[in-house]
Amino acid sequence: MPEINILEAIRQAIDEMMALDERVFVLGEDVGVRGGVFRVTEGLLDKYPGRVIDAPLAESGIVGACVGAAMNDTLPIAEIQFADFIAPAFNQIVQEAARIHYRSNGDWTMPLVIRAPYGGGIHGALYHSQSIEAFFAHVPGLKVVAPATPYDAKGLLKSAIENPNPVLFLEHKKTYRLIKGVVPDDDYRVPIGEADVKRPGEDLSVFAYGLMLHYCMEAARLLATEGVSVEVVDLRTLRPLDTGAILASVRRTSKALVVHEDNLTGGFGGEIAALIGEHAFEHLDAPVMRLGGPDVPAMPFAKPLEDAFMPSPAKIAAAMRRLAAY
Amino acid sequence: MPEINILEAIRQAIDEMMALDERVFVLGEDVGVRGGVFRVTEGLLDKYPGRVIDAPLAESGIVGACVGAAMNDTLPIAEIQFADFIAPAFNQIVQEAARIHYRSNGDWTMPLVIRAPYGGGIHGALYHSQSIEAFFAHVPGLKVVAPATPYDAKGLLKSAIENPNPVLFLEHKKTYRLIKGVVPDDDYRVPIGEADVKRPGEDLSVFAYGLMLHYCMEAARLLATEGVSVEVVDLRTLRPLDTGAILASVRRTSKALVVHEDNLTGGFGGEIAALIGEHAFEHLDAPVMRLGGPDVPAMPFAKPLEDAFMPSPAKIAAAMRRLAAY
Amino acid sequence: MAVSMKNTSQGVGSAANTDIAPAVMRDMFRSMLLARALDERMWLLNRAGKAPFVISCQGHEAAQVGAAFALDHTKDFTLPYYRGLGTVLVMGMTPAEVMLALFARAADPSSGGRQMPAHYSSRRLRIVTQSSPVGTQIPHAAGIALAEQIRGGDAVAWTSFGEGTTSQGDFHEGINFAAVHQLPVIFQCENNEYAISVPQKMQMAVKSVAERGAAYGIPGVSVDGTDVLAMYEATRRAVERARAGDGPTLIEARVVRLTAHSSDDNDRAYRSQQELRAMRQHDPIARFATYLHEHDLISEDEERDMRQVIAAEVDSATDLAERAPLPEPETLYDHVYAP
Amino acid sequence: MAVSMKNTSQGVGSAANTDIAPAVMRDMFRSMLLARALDERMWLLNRAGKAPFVISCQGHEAAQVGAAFALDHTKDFTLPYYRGLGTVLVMGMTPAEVMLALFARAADPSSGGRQMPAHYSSRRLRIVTQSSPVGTQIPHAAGIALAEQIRGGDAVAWTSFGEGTTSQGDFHEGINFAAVHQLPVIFQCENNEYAISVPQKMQMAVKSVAERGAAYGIPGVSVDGTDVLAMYEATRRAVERARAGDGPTLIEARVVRLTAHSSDDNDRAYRSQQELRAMRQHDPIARFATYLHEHDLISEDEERDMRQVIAAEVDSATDLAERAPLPEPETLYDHVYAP
Ligand SMILES: Cc1ncc(C[n+]2csc(CCOP(=O)(O)OP(=O)(O)O)c2C)c(N)n1
Ligand SMILES: Cc1ncc(C[n+]2csc(CCOP(=O)(O)OP(=O)(O)O)c2C)c(N)n1
Ligand SMILES: [Mg+2]
Ligand SMILES: [Mg+2]
Repeated sequence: MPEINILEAIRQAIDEMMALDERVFVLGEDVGVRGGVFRVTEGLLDKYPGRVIDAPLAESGIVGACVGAAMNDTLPIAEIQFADFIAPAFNQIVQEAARIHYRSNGDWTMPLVIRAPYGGGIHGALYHSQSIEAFFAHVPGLKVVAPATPYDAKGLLKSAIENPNPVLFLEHKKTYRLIKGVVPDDDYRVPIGEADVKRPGEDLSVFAYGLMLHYCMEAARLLATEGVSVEVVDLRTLRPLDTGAILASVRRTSKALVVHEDNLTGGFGGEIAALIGEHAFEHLDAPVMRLGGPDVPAMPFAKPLEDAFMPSPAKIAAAMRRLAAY
Repeated sequence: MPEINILEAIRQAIDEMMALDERVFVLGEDVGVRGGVFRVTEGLLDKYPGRVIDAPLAESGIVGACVGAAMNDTLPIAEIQFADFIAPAFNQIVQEAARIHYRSNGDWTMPLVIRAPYGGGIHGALYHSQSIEAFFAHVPGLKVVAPATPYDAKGLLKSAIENPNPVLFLEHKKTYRLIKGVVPDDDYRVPIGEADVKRPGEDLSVFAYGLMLHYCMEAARLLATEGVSVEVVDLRTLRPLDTGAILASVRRTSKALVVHEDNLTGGFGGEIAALIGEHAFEHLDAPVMRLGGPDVPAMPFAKPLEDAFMPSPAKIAAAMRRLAAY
Repeated sequence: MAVSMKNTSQGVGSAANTDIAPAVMRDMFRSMLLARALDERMWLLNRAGKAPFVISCQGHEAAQVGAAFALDHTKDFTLPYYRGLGTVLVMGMTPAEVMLALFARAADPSSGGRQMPAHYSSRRLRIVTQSSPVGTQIPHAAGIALAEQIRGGDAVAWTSFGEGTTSQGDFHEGINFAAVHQLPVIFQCENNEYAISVPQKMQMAVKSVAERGAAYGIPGVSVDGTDVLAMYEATRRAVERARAGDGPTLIEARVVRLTAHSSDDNDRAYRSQQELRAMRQHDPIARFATYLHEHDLISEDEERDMRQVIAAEVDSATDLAERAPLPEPETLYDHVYAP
Repeated sequence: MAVSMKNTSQGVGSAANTDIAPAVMRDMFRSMLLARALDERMWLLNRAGKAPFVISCQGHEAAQVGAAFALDHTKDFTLPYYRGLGTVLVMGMTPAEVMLALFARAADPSSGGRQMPAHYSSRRLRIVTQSSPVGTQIPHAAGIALAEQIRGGDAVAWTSFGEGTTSQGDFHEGINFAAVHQLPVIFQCENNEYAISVPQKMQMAVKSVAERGAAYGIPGVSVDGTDVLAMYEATRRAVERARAGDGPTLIEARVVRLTAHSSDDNDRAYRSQQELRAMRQHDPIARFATYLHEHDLISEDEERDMRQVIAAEVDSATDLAERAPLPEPETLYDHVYAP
């Protein structure tokens, strides 16, 4: 089994699902001839003519059309070119897609996937670097997935396409080509809603997803050389959150650190920290710590500013040390 | 000094600021002849012709036009008819208004107020009952205010209009006519960013805002008869959050409960609980508890379902008792 | 491309040159009467304190019934907005189902009492669930039609909205999408000249919403929406175009809003007595009644019988719905996610 | 109301019947040359690994310069999009300022190195800060004009965007708002027939964006955007209308995108060699040079001198900017809120 990167894993998932089920189609800006600005859909238009559709430059229209299509027996995959540009579609996602099953008392379903490349560290400046999960992981009726490895990305995307609910599928841009891994040939799935212990440990638990998962792994390897055993839990799905796995880990290690790239205040880390604080209170030997992006509007373009914004393995290792020493 | 309700307090604040500064104007659906669907702007068109403007039915356009106007030496107040309908303006608020000062490196300012009537318990069903603060309190560059009393509403709105930053001003619909209070005649301000202890207590601290503040007060009065002394802190501003006041209260009482009407998971209560858990860890005698709306898409129309959704004084009192007994 | 249909003077007679069978015309009339009777009953129930919220189709009946009669009830999709009572009755929703929603009963097929009344939905009838933020259904209609095109079917997606709603970005994005892909959609704008209190001239700088069709390269047709036969004809042509693969049509139905915006509104604050009186001259039901009688298509007795049957239907729908149980509190947690 | 201006054959000469002074024409030419020279230098710096991102005005210079010459540089506002290098140079931004943004330097007046290059801003010059999500500036332009109306001033708000951006809801909402209130705004759509790889026919079902003016009850004018004099004339008329209180104008400038979408794009994946070759025949700079020479408005020597001065200007701007310091890391936290 050869190694592939995340971008290829995602392309394979779409390709195989389009081959498997004629109802699957892709709608987004530049997804056709151009194969998407990141080349995720490259080659798919030739294989599936009429089912890879270049949309007008209008995100609300893209998601809105997919919401409609999902109600007429198709399985749409909407591509948002950069997660930052999902904002015009907020109404269609939050007020429509997420509420259609509930508001119709279970009559209609909404088998919709919205793919959105997010995250920074790629010199994308304020509007091509954002993390958007906090806005959507708050929304009942939506599922929010954020894989960190090719295996998970492929297996989770297939699950998302088959799922009868709207799934926001977050792909960290910096991991697209950076992160490689072995992916089996068989038609497997990774279930939505299950966290995964990517590195078992004894002294403290770290919770992360996407690019930060890898930075946490790196920091954990460093800490191991210093005699601290860090458990790294890949959340993989943010909604529904695998609270069982989170609490089980903290109850064992008694210390917890939550890491995300998104702005700290009001970020999704607050939810995780609050859950731990409430439901593992008696097990905690230290305050639940959070490490997030700073509370500035977004990541600037200039390298020194971008570096100052991004959580790094070094900053994470420092937080781990502080927590271990508590 | 006669008692007025919150709706009147808000109208007075707008009226007095329009009289004080010619640059203040109001833009929104039905704000003119109709005086707004809640009658907040009633009578203002006659007093300030040309400065109370009925907008086309387009929230992104309303906020977008106000963003532009704020850059040309006026002080716009955008009215969103119901907070639920702010979703189409999400892009203009989050990506534009909140980031204009930062992205221009401090060159441009954004003295914009967006008023939005929010909250439930008024038989408004899924789309006329929502709480929206979590989406916006997460956004650096925005200020988010949510007063609970006529005094605070008037004083905070005046501060918001004068503030050079975009302020989302959340008005709980159920408090509009329900909550009355004395408001002085003088031209006072309530500063943005300061919480207020509405009821001092010893045994536990409760943090709330808007309608829930009043429900917490009611529950606290009940608990007092049971011998439990509850401190009720009115957050008033959600961003920037008055962390000093929150931590000071918890450090004294050693127990904390956060209450909001918005859906629990990913709600702003998570941020407050996480902050307390991290920065008052050594003082805590019990887990920080949260009481929020259930994790269903929104509040249904049918009375039994609406009642099942809404946090009530009884539910809050029960949570207080659990916390006190911990 | 805006085509204004001849508006017959005083809103009487019909502009349509049509070969609709008399029995069909009587069916249309019946649907209009039923919509009106239900609507009026809802107001009575509201005034009696039994229904907290009513929003009306009164004045829009001809536009809705005429259009819906031109659709294929076995396969077409409708995405009606909150005034679409006439639409959903023709598409197969029953008076009892409508009343169950009014009273927010558990058996309400639209939402199980979760949504406000007039947020119609029935998967079985392909009436697509609606929200309150206006205009979101317009891209949905385009998407349903896109799926139809992908799947090789020939169903049409029909959607309605008010003229105020044409100011929303979703109107623009939805129609543009449908136009680019020549999708089988009919966009019906029911122009009653007000968005709550905001008059058309504060909403747009054009005289007719039909003028907007040209911006998308699709036909924009302005029809007297109080003329049920003209509405039927215009919609029939749009359906033909759509099924033939010639793309969407924007139909402006010029109607009157005979009530306040909703039971929470008082339109005397912004409409003069004179204006209200003039508007009432355009009641689509009175107009069609006159037409039917003048052309001997219905007798006085037949009309009276029809109205009696309808009144009984409305009575029994109301009774049934009032007696039906409210949802159980625990059901609050149902259907957040599909299994 | 769409008015198509006569497109002179082969894109030479000028369609404008104008009385522009020769010195002003030479100034226009100079601005176009400067924009092109800066733009080309940016690509060189990008290919040399010194500038991570470039997005071009090449092919749009005549549209931008012609329009900006019709504005009042002491009071009008511009809200140019990322291709608006020609616009901002005419409005007063210096080459050094442009280069400071390219290198993300602390002294970049647009954003202090926070935004990608080509997100122009200068409060002093009333060049309004732009974001990357396309189309958001269109309602801003309407709002600036609304404030102007409220304050009783007579400044005009001018904004630009691509034809792809006309698909966004904000295009619709912004223009509609300006039309309803007859605001002094000029909406310039620079139609280069592509949105990254998506051709115009997948973006809209109309041939010309100018056709959309009618949907808002405002003039829609289609101009050969490679003809700087025609652009000047069309904009001058729109400015007159705006200042006279007659409301907004939508101007479609038909231009060519002579480069890939940006330095991250490879347009040979979706444009044929033949198409690229044909497009290069419409270079607005070659066209205006020919015109000036044919009408004896500039000599070969004058042009050569002009180009030399510009080259030196670009050199020194590049030097200055390259040597300027990057922002300090701590400044990340500055200006989240205004004091
Ligand atoms: C996005 C959004 N904004 C505001 C509202 C509040 N609202 C409900 S109906 C209405 C007026 C709609 O007018 P129009 O589209 O003309 O339809 P009509 O009611 O006249 O038939 C408004 C402003 C809403 N429902 N959705
Ligand atoms: C809301 C939004 N969606 C997507 C993008 C990504 N994007 C940047 S430029 C562009 C194409 C713009 O095309 P057009 O408006 O025609 O302008 P042009 O670049 O051709 O001048 C796209 C899709 C964006 N910047 N903003
Ligand atoms: Mg209307
Ligand atoms: Mg373009």
